[in-house]
Amino acid sequence: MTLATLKRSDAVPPNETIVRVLRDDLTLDPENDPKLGNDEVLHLYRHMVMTRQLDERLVALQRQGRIGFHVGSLGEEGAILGSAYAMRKGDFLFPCYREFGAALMRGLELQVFVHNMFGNAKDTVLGRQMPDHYTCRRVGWGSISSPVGTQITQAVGFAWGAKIQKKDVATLAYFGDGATSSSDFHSGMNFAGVFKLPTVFFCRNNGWAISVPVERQTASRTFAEKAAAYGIPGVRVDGNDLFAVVATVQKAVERGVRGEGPTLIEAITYRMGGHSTSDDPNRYRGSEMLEPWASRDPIGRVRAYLEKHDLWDGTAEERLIAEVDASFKAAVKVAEHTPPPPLESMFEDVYARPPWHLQEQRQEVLSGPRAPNPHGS
Amino acid sequence: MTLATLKRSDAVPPNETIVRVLRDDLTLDPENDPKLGNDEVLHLYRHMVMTRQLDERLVALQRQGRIGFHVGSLGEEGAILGSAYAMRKGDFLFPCYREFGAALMRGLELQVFVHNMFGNAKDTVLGRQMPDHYTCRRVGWGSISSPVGTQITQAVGFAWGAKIQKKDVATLAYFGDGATSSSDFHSGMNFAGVFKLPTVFFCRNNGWAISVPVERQTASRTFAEKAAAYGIPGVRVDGNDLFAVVATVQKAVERGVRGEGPTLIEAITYRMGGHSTSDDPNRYRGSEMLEPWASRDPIGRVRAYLEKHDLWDGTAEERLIAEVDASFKAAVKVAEHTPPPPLESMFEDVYARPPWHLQEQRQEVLSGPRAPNPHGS
Amino acid sequence: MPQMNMVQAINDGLRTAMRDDSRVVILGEDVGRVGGVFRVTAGLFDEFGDDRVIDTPLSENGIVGSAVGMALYGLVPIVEIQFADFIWPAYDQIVNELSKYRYRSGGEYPAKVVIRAPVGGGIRGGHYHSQHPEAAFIHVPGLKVVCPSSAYDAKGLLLASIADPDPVIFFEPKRVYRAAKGDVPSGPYTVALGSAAIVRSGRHVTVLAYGAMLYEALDAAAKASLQGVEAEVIDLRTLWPVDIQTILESVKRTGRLVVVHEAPRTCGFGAELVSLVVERAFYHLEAPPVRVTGFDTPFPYTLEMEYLPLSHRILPALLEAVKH
Amino acid sequence: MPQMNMVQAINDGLRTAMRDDSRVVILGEDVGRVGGVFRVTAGLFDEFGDDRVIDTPLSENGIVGSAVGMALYGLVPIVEIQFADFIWPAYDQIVNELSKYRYRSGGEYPAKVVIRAPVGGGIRGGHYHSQHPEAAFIHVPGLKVVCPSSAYDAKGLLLASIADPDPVIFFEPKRVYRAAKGDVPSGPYTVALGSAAIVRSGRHVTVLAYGAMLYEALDAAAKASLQGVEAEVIDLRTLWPVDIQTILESVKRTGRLVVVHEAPRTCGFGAELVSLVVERAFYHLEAPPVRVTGFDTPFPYTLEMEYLPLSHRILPALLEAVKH
Ligand SMILES: Cc1ncc(C[n+]2csc(CCOP(=O)(O)OP(=O)(O)O)c2C)c(N)n1
Ligand SMILES: Cc1ncc(C[n+]2csc(CCOP(=O)(O)OP(=O)(O)O)c2C)c(N)n1
Ligand SMILES: [Mg+2]
Ligand SMILES: [Mg+2]
Repeated sequence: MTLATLKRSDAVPPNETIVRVLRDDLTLDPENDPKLGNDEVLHLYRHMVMTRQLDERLVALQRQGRIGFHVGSLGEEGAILGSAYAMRKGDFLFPCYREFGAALMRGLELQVFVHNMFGNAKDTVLGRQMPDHYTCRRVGWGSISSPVGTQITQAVGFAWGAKIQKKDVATLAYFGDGATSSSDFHSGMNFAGVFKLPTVFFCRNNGWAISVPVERQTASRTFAEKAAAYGIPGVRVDGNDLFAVVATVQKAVERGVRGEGPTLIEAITYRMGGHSTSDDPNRYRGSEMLEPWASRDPIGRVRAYLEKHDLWDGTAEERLIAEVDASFKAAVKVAEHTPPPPLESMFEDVYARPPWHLQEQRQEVLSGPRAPNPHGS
Repeated sequence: MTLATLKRSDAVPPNETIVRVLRDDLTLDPENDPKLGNDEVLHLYRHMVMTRQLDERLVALQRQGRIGFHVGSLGEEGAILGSAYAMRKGDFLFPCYREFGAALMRGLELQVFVHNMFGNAKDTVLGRQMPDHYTCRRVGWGSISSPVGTQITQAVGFAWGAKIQKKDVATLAYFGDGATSSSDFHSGMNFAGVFKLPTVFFCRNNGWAISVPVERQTASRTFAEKAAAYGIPGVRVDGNDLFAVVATVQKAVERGVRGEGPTLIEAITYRMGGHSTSDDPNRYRGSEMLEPWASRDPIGRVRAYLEKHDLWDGTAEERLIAEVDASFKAAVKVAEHTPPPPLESMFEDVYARPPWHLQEQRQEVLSGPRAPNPHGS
Repeated sequence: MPQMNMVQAINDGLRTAMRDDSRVVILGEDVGRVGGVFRVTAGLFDEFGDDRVIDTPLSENGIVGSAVGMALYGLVPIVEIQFADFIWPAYDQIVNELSKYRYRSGGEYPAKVVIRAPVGGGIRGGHYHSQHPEAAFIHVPGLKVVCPSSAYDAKGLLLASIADPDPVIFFEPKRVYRAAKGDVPSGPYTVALGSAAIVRSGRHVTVLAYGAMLYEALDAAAKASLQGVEAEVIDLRTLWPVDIQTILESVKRTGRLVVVHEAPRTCGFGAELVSLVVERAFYHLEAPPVRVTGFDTPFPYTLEMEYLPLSHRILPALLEAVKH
Repeated sequence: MPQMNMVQAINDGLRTAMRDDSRVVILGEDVGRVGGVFRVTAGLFDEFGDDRVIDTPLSENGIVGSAVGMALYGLVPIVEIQFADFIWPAYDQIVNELSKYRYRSGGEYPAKVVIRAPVGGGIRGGHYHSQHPEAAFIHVPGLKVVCPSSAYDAKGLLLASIADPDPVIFFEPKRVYRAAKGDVPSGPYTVALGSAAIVRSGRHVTVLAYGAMLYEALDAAAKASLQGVEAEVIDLRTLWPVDIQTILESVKRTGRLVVVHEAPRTCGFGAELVSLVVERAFYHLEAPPVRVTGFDTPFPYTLEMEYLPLSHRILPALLEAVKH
């Protein structure tokens, strides 16, 4: 087998068995139409645009050396925002690392997010984790971790905990195509199947796990059919079709809430950028690979729909972008003027109360010399 | 969900989609007939009987406190011996822990096996592992380990190694229904699928993982359909039908050797005894559960077939049992008169050559006092 | 007061906690109807139902990952790993997730899980039913690690572990599961985490031990006493955070240290104990500290009694220590 | 002689081994066309093809399990774990399988695998791109553990690790991947496993360090020298089996010991080094040994330079040691 013969990720997959709602003629297929009100579509559209705008600006900040890292969602905004929108208030989402746009839409304040990108004293996680590893329990948002897949079993356990306590809480686990190879995918799907837990397994199939294409990830024709191994339904949805994503996730939540168990959703989309600011995709894929996907941009499709219905135009777009720009700049300014987390914060939250050895180590740092160049490498 | 509503393991599964060859009227279904010669059937039958006889005797030895442990194969002899028989000389089998009968048939000497059961100085693994954890590379048999599932990825890697070296070697991984929940099952199946490796995944679905019934193991209707998640074929076979097992594994090997990749085989059988000598199955299952399976005993079915063809009778059976009895008794006698492994063997084979710290520790033991009661707990 | 062995005491502790707090649930392999392969959860399935005493699929990774999720929700899951040897598939969830959750979320998501696992050798378990892997957990910031040696402590430490806000790895010395018997009060009581117990006083040498090896240390101390050497034997009970005060106070009196554990010597917990003592009581030490431990080999089956740091190996260390 | 940095030297070592022995194969995530996220395998895919430089699915468990199987067959697989932080899903295969294979099979199935993983902090990686987990491997009988600090040693130790009959965990200090530059001979050569290097001689205090922290130790030693304290700095290179002779010989001369490592202090490798020295050179020690290490917290992002045991924390330890 050579990589040259591996072609699955190069092409937009064929239509069959994929849930699609927004047709090329910009009408909605009534079969799966989630019946969103205009205000809802506008709300989602605004957040998709905001997400993309922020992505660009965060990458720029990283290039300027003002933040250390960013992992963006270029091209995947439809899958990310549509799925988050379909989850109810009170439900919990367990993020991978590429879904900040969804957190903001759920209610994470931009300023809080930006503090996290700078890892400063106002970052709710106190600069302990890399950028994009924020948290927000208040809006039903989990804590982000880098190890691929670990959130999947946790999303299952969270739903299970609620079920044992007879509470109506569904969970959604975000993960990529690469994560389907992880142990946690296998265990999480299996446990959720056996115990019929209301978890939505939301696989963003964006074609790549860093440089590894989906053909190298699995020999199964689709990711959705992996559901069969666990006795649960698997659905493929056009991840670049906002309406289809909302509808599909809504149905999965309803199913879970009815006690019928979990659903695996494969949202077919494409990672239009590098894996993260650390990655140069030109090393392993030609830009011609992006072409078939560019014409199916999730944002462009909704904008065309909105414009067709006279709900949006160039002026509105400009105004939105200016708004995002202003609020982001303001947030960055505040964040850059916020000091780094205090030294002693390094020793807090390891345990509920620092035991003797951490008290000693804290003292050691506080009374010892400072690192000469503490915030550069 | 209560255990009372979980019934799948109580009943012999229905006929549909299960490979069967030996019909109730003792004719062979030509569709899947492996066309075994009479001598081959006799050979396999003898080994099935021998396996069962040894199982009984080993359990008795354990009850008498003469060996520490045994994990038997009562009721699973058809699946175990049929599958091993279908593998070619030069192929490698990666055992779970319940397949000693297959190792003996492949050429492991009874005496070597019995030395292992006693963990003495002549045990090829020098009493380092529990009973039933022997090894025999010479006959294409792996090294047995207790952690469930770990042999699965290794069987895949072994076949992969051979393939890279362009050698015609297939592998078979034995594992139970419980092991399908392990991380190694998931990774092993996935890797073998992606790299099209000639591995036969042989799942002995014997209904139980210690006290946990298959319904608690997975929500998928069958274990075979888990193959779909990895883009490989999955087959269900009547594990108590020797002929069907041989035929199914042979086809899987042929497929692998042709370069078409792995196959998952679910052999439906039943664990007629406890999990091991440490287990009392009466705590969690009623003896009535055994009834439907007793009438489909894999040995009884082959014996009926042989008797119908005048290839076997009570005298032959008695002679065989007497032979097994004599050779086993002789082997036990030798093993019981063999001393325990020498002290210094504890420090060998940790590394190819003992580094300084192990040389020191060996010296410490050799020159220090002996444990007062070294071979009792 | 009822007499119980350690299995019964832990069982009683689990029952007490579950009656007291509906957030407490148990999950693991074979913990349900059959009550665990060592019968530690016997009867709990019948009393609390399979919503709270949960037989899971065979996946330690899935068990601990799910338990972390339950804990994030607000339950207090108690995981049983059938043998500590089988905890490794869950190690990623323990090291990268459970232990770091409170920290990495700035306190928003504390994850309170108790992981119980039988440990240790001497039951003819070979490589895979004998490991005593505390070092790999003590090294991980965010975890607490406990290992009782008596029935009384087992129940009290278990209830303290369940009540404690941090994740606790609770290792049960299976060699003395039935042999360690004693008075165990019914109803709730705790033995504080982080407090060691001086189980034999002596002035010549301090012996640190825990779990099943405590009894070996005591046996050796009794024999040493016949030869005029009085060993002070300390049962650590909580391995981390260890009771540094009790240890230092004793070593400063005796001037000599012997550490006993079953795990392989190299990078075992003994190394940490020795280091803590030499860093803090260097000028009180009159002899080099001694580690009496399992060897740096996989745990052997037939020769297990030669592998374990039993009394016959501890005694010479005690006698030797006082020679200096 | 060509000048190389550590990434280039390891790359050159891999190429040398693969040209020399067709049994050597590489597997891991992104090791193929893209040449690894740190470019350590750059160009190897083109030279040796994807039969021998294999991009795998995202499963460390699958990678190591498969590598063990390949090794049982007779290949010499070199696994790349993208960051050491992600090795834990493979820990069961490493602890229960790889390390025990030769032993448990009575020598019939030696399993020769080299596992390479970038380790350590200082590259703004936070919890999950900074861990330095050597202790969890040194504690496991059957493994050898290596951590080079220079480009020359990296290639030589890698080739020695590949040639060695035992499984080797090869940790690469990514903070100095590009900074550690020097002359590196082309073609094959080895740096023997188990031999440390005295990289700076001194008579007042012995400093044990490895990987990226070696440079911090050297920096601190240079500064101490200005204050009249001459530190002997030993680069351990092979962490286990450690070069006990070189260490003891040095400490017996200096009478003082400082150990430096990035990993959390408790139950870290420093504890083992301190214990080995006090057990064997007790009467030569004139001061308590000191550990300068990472703290017992998860690895922090913003404050990483305060977390790491850099020169500014090593220097006071050196000066303090000689006060006694
Ligand atoms: C267990 C583990 N192994 C490796 C990595 C390094 N890594 C980070 S992201 C990534 C690829 C993930 O791909 P996918 O799951 O498809 O998600 P995507 O980034 O495409 O959204 C890898 C290999 C990791 N974070 N965790
Ligand atoms: C990783 C791991 N977890 C738990 C165990 C304890 N254990 C030994 S066998 C077994 C059940 C295995 O069931 P199955 O895979 O169906 O095989 P069977 O015994 O039925 O042949 C369990 C839980 C183990 N050996 N390894
Ligand atoms: Mg992806
Ligand atoms: Mg079974």
